[in-house]
Amino acid sequence: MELLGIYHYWVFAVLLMIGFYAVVAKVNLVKKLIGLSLFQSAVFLLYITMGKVSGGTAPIFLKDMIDPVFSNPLPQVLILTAIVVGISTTALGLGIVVRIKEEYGTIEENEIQEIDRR
Amino acid sequence: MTVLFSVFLLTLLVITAIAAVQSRNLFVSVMLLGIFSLLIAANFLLLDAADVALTEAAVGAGISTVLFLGALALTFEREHRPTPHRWLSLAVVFAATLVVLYATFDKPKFGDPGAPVQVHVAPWYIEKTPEVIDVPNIVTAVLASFRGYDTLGEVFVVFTAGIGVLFLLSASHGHAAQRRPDNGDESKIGLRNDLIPRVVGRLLVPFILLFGLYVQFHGDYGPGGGFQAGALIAAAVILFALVEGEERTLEAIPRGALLALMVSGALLYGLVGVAGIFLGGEFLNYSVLADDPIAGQHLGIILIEAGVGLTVTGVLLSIFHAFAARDRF
Amino acid sequence: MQAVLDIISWLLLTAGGAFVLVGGIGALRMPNLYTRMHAASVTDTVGAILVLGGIMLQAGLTLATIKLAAILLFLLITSPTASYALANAAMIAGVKPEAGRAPDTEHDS
Amino acid sequence: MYYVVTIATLVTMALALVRAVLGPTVYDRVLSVNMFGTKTVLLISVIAYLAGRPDFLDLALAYALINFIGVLAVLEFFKSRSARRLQEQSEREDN
Repeated sequence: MELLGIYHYWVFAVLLMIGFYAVVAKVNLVKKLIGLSLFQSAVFLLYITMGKVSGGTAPIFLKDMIDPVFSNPLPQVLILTAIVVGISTTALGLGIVVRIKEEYGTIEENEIQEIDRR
Repeated sequence: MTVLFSVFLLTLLVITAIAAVQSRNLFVSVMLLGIFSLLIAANFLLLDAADVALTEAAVGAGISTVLFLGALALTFEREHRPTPHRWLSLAVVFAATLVVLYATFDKPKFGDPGAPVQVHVAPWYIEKTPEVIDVPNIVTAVLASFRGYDTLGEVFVVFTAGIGVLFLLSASHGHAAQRRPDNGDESKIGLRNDLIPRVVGRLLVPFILLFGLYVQFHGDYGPGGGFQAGALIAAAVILFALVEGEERTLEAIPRGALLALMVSGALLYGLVGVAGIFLGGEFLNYSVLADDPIAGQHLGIILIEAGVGLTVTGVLLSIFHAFAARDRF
Repeated sequence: MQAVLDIISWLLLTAGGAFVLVGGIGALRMPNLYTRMHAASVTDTVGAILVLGGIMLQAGLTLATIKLAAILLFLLITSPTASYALANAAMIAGVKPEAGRAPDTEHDS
Repeated sequence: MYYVVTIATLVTMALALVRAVLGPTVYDRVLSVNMFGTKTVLLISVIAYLAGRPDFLDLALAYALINFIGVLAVLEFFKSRSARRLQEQSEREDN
């Protein structure tokens, strides 16, 4: 049971590093952004995992609840806003990529560097 | 048993992520990202985060796919080159993974009610919400009232990102790209002339809008709120744009109206805060907005959520139109 | 009465689960795109009807039942439309419905 | 009894994921994304009752309404792309 619980954290670690790999190793800029959103999601997962209380339920009062145990609402608030902020910033990144493509004709990092060196 | 389901979903999540990064075809990555979003939303639900799952549903199921596809339509569909220094990067990443995995052993036990996160401020929020704010959804109470400053900041970040995209993509086209002229061939074959999806899409739009409004105003009582509603309403308009075409969407909601939505949402949020000051309270203290502090809180939360919803709708739609106007996809 | 309802709902849920599973196996094992699509889309609809129907019987006459009915309605509208649009797009792109193996012309291009 | 459906749905999701990873054509992948969406709706409805929280059904409703958009966007994209290719071909032949 304890190991099953820690599995959540392991998945967080692995997802984080998959995203990290895409950001550092891939040369394609769109792929980097995909990696960045995986990285973001890993962090979201960590926060929500930490907020879980065993035997708890979603922090919304229903009429017929007696002495409910709630999971932590605070991480949920932070992540809820972060998801929408995440998509807006990803869109900003995509906008930059589109402009780069229009100016350089490529979205591969090393090709852009070659063009810059000329 | 639920933990086992969760473990299964998490394993699928890792497989999806690896496949998304490993594929050289960017479409495949984007589609796998869609599956990733579905899986992580189910996981959030299993971890008791209904509001977060709803947000992920509203954003991940439609809007993020559409934005990535829009960007792909304007750039390339494939990675041109294999990853350079692949083994070096893998080694570095592997070492970093080991470090993070080592760190997880010091984390508090999963679901432990005595963990530092659970005993700091959360019990206070849970205890005080029925007394001070009296809305059933504690997440909404914390989001809109207790931590209104945070949310104000987030709304302005979203606003700024929207402005940034508009600046980037409404710049005059570089020499490399020219807007493809509308030609008969393309419009004949697109979704706009495919009767069944078109009819069904048009049928669904009002229901999604209605559901968006329900999520907006039911946010105090169940999962929902301005962020989710904004994303849902934006998704409805994007669906309309897919089946009816860009021009008709812009006729219905012109760009100026979208800008007005963006600005008025952020302004509404700020003004509610300032109104608190003028009525003798602090910035973003809603208790003074009405004679009864609890009624004031309710009024404040509804106004704030409306502001959030307006801004999010405006920003997401402006971003969508900015990408779509670059080139039809 | 409650026991009868429970048994019916149990049967519906199990049948729904079976259909869903069969659809999944079909989508994985069938030889080409159109057969896979057939397996997935038909069982999608039946599975959704059975599972949501089973839950509805459990829920009784509450707001939840209306929500479930709405979910079912929208699934019944959107899921076949998506399948139709998908098949149509594949046809236009030139994936031919042949018996046997799928043509290997359009690998992810 | 909800467990039977949940497990069946989860296994189906795994199968659909395998199909999405294997391909071979993009349409197979779109098909599995679509399947995944429907399965998620069912899974969420069942989990809502498993957890005794009928208010979670809002989420399933959101997915039932919105899933469609992703699939349509992808298909629209492919259609206009193949149209563009046809047109480029015919232009090349004209020249």
